[in-house]
Amino acid sequence: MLKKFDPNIMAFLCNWCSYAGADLTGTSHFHYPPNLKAIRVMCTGRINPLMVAAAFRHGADGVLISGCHPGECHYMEGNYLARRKIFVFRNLLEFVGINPERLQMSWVSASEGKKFSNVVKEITEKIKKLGPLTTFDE
Amino acid sequence: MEHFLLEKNRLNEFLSALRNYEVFAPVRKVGLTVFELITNPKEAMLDLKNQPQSPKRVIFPQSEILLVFDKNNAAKEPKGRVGQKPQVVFGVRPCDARGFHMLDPVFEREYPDPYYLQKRQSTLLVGFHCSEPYPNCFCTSVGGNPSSPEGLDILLTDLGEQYFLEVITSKGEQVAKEGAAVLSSPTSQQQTEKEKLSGMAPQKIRRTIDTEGIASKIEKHFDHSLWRELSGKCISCGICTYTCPTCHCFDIQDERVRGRANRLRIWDSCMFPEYTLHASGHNPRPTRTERLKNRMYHKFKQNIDLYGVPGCVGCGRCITLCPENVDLVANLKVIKNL
Amino acid sequence: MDKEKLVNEAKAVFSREDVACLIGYGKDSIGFRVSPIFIRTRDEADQLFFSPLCSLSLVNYLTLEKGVLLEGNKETGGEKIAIVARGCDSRALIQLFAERGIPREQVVILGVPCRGTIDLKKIEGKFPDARNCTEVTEAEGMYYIRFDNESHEVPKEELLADHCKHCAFPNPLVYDVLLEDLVDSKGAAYSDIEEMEKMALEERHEYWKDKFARCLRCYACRNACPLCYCDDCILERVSPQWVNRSVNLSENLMFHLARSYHLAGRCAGCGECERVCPVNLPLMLLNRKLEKDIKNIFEYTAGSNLDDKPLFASFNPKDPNDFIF
Amino acid sequence: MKLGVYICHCGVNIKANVNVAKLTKFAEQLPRVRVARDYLYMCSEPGQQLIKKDIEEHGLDRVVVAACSPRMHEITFRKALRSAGLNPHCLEIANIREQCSWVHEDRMKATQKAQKLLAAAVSKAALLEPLEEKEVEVTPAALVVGGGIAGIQAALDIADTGYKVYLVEKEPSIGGHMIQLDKTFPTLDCSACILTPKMADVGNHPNIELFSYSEVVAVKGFVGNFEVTIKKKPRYIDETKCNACGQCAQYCSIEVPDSFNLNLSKRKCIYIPFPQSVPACYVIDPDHCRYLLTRDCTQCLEVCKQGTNAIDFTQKEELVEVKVGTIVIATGYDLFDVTTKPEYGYHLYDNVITGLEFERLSNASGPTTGEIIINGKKPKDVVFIQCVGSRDKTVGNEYCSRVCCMYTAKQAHLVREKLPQATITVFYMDVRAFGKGFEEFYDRVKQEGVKYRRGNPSEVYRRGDRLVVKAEDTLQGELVEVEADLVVLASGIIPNKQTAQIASLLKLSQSPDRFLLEAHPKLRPVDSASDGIFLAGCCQGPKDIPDSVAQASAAAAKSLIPLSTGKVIIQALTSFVQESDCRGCGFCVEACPFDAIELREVKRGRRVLEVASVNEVLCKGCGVCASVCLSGAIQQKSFADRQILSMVAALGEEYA
Repeated sequence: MLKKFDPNIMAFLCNWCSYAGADLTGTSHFHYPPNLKAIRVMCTGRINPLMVAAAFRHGADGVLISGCHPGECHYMEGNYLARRKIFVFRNLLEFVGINPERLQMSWVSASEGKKFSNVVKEITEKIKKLGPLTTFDE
Repeated sequence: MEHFLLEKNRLNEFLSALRNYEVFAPVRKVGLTVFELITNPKEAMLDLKNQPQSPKRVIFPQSEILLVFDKNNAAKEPKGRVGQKPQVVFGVRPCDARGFHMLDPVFEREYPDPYYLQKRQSTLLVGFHCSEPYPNCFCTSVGGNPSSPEGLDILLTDLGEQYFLEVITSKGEQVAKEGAAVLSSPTSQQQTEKEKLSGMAPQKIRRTIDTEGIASKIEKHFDHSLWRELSGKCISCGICTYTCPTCHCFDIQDERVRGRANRLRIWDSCMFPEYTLHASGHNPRPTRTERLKNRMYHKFKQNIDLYGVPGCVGCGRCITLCPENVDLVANLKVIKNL
Repeated sequence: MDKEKLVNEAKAVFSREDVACLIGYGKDSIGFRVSPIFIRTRDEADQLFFSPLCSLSLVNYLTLEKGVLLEGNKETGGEKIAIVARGCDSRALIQLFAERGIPREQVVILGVPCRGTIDLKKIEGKFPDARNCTEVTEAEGMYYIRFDNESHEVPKEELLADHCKHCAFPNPLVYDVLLEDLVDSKGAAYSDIEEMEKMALEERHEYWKDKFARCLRCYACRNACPLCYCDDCILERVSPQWVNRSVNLSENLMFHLARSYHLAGRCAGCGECERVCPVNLPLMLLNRKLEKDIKNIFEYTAGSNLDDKPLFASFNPKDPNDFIF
Repeated sequence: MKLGVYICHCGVNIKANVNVAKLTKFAEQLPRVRVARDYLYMCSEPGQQLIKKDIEEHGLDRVVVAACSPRMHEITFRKALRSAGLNPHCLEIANIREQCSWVHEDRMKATQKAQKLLAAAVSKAALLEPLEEKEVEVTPAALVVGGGIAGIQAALDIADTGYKVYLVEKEPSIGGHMIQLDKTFPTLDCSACILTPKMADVGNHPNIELFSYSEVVAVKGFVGNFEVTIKKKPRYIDETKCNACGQCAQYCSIEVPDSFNLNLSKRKCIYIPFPQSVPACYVIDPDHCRYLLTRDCTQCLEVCKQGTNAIDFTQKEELVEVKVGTIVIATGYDLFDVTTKPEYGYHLYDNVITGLEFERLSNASGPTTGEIIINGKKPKDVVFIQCVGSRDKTVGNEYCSRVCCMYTAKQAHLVREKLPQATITVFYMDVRAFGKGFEEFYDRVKQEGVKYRRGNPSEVYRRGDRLVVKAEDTLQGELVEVEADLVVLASGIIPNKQTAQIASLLKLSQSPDRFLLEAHPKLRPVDSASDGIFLAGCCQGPKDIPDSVAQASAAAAKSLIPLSTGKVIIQALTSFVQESDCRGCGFCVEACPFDAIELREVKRGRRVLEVASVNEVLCKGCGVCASVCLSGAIQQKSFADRQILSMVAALGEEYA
């Protein structure tokens, strides 16, 4: 029997907004699929797109980067800087034939616990539809 | 050994007859001629002139898994490491065949290397007489010959409509047996023509250098300032070493991805600064000058000391493929004239 | 290019006495090959030449083993390096100056307006037996080539290097000496990239998989690049290990994603990575794809302005946000 | 390297959904793990003792705790490590509660995820390095932004402790909204009566330097060492000379609407907002003053010359720099703009007013000296409409403004007191009388004959010379039309319009309701996310006066901690440069939002080159620099590339 595809999704969440938002999701007991596993960073601006590539290489079928809404970065600009980098990297992924939908970015504030659970649900569904990422299987 | 004749239009049949072998042949992939396992004889491209990579990698691959570890740190051999079937490499140039001869003592002596040797023993080399050498070929200057059977098990010579097939070794004899159905006997005229072609071949080699005395010159002028000039253009990439049929340096790495842990052997290149980088941070060959000198020293001095021959078959790839035209022959001449 | 003018200007550079070395193009003895040459005295300048065969960039020599070109000529007490630079090279230089790879004051630039260069692989493919090419000139869309006492005419299109076909910067943007009159320049064109973008995702995936599976990881693309000049490349480190040493599709793809990403907003478009690749990877497609997006979306062109902030150290609140989940 | 792994049951919070025993077994076989234990409450004293004992007995050098979010107990466990002699930064927390047991239903899958999170934490922990926590001196002074009741209270509390306070108020006088109110619910004290003594205290306090008619325009630095730039707008009157005699205003010929009275009356162009203003100093309205506009009037100047000669038209905007250790934000609120609910006719009818306008009407110092007169008449029928702009998604305000129920009840009571014959109807959605004495007061008002009808009016329109309030009484289940000649809209509270500006100035976050976001809704309600910056009053959310005062005192107490200890520990998670890898390109310098990195010359062999250098005091530890560095030379402590990558690799593995 074919094993049902259970995607591995890694998330990089900024400490101040999205990680706190994900905590609030927990405190509020909003449920979401366990496929997503978060790595806490202080700011999305810390994220180097090569970390995303590494996540794919190490077995992630999808990656989520989530931070503060524009203008609300705890460090003022980190999320803007991250957005630019991730935008470019998504284009690069698409150009080499990797579906850019596998790399998602969202803005989730510390107060948006519900939104975080919705984001996780949607991204999990999305990655399930896309199927496993086999490019880095070798 | 025996001589046969193989009609060119029956070549595919001959290859198909080698059912008991895994056949590697030059194939055209994304605009490149590379040696790969073929499943259909039609894939074979007998493009002898355009082989930027030597068939070295069939026996000594660029990355080779030596051991696989599991969670409990138990090591085991990777599955299917040794081919179930013996291998035939088809379309080998005589210089590349000689390259294997140069590799053999490295992997046989002192520390016999089972990974190399097992594959080497179960691999048969079918070569082609080299009738159209590259502009940068200089095999005749380093003891080779475009029609040399050295290192080959079977040598084919292109006679136009047919190949003249010479069985060189007993391994080759076995292959000839497998394909016997499509082989015939050559006429004496064909025999003569073949010999004539062989005789002409060395004259087509354009580049020559008398390597006599070079080893001692390298030794003597090891600290000469000229090395710096010779290496000025070099950009420290690995092209010359990775395309060389005789380079054999490798590194051992343990890698772990997605819970799979492998111990690998991976080609290394003495052109890379890291090659000699010590853990202390000290690097005895810190610049391109030392590295380029080392490569020439190794091939034209040390290899002779160790194995009696230069570690170079004169295939010319390092010259042709060097992006900055670092020219081994020209450099040797400079050293020789010191 | 008028050789005499080139040589005279080069000699004039040496008369300044503060120049330790001049990096230029020299004719190689084999076929169509051209080599970088390092001129250290006034008299050696006679070896210089320039023709459409000068497809290689010399800029990487400025940063290779930093300072070696200067140290080699201690007796002259020279401090500066002179370099022959085409349009793309000048962009690389501007980028280098902007990111402090080398100080502007240390470089004397002999600018060459460039009409495009010949892809060595193409011309060697067409004339594989040519022994010694003596002249290549260009006029009205044709190359006039002389070698081994033969003359040939070949349409320019046939031999022109791919990245030169789309060149928007044929003229040097920065120079101390201009060796010829400026040439007309077209705007940036990305038809090749647009074609690729039209392909289905899967199709592109297959295309690149085939390519990257061939990569030897010889690092020539990196070493030849005028803007890859870290002493210790992060892609070769083991801690952190971004890319494993294994040479396979996964690791090769990791390497090339990282390489092209590191050049995003920095690539000067000289095409060295592609030129030197021993397995013909079309690496400029990646670089140009990023260049195109960055130009269209962020209105940013690498190596065009000394004062530009680095692409990824700046942002605009109005940067694209549609892709955000 | 020896790791200890501690897995918390959190009572049943984790244990119910994660197989803790399995997780512990799993932890035992992870690389470098010397000891793995699970316990009921790891954060409890005995739980911490377990860790400390193991550190001592097993010589652990790294600790992993799998428990609740690091945002909860990271500090707790760091302290435990420190007390056992281990560097507090040798700790990594796997969040298996908020981000695992609480959010996943399938126990098996939650356990699998917990394994991954734990494996990732263990692999990162092995790469953690001890970090040094450095201390910096604290400037013994505080800045309070906003001179309403919250700001006043905070300023007084801090100043009374003996520290210098700079109080910045954008209006010409402190007092805020509270000084505009009439009586206060539910006790019916006169607002001005209880506030003005405090205002006077501010004015007279030796430790308080008041910047009225001023704004904060720039803030640099960090906790303990903020550098604040304050812009003093010109009053055109010398504060030190003006004795508020008022002669000038008598001579001034320009009349403009009086904003203090919500434009219900007029004031002169040279004015004092209200008689008890602090500072007691006049101010010239630059938008209307004839001298300032056209220089053709010097009436006030002439008369003042005969007195204290305080008028000074040469005054210019002035920038003042002050240094403080902590900052209290008390920027208060604005009223919801009721014109965005056009169905209530505020923009059409003079006798539809807001709750604050009612306060001025009812106030003895207001335009009608306290008589409720509208259009020259005393109203006979008064309708109050509650929740205007509160609990209303259509205008983007989902929250309850918390004060409207009670101020409406108070205003109904005042109407009853002043107009005993009037009919009074209150339309409400729910009456929220939650505070001390609130329910009793509400009851009293109902007893006074105020008719409470449950329903949200759909429309206010004119019929003849009267207003009609149309609503569905949802208790009676009928459509009702109530005639009125005064309709009071209980407008809700929204953040002060300068909140966004303040937020960006101080790098504070706003919650979705646009109020400033506290660091933690339960446990750090007066802290902002930035160290050394605290929130007081309505800038953080709607509050009544006692709550604002309480929060202000809390914020004052919090801000006094660094002031009184005299030292703050600067955060350890700064960036650092591996100089040998740095190529001096300066990308990090350009990317740093805090100007914390500069290029510095170093000698490498014979060469002199520039490398990046981090000012650890300015560095806030965002890590942006590390992500733009091409050579990997600049890294963030505890979030270095290799540490993050080790987690990525661990999350990529499958565990049985």
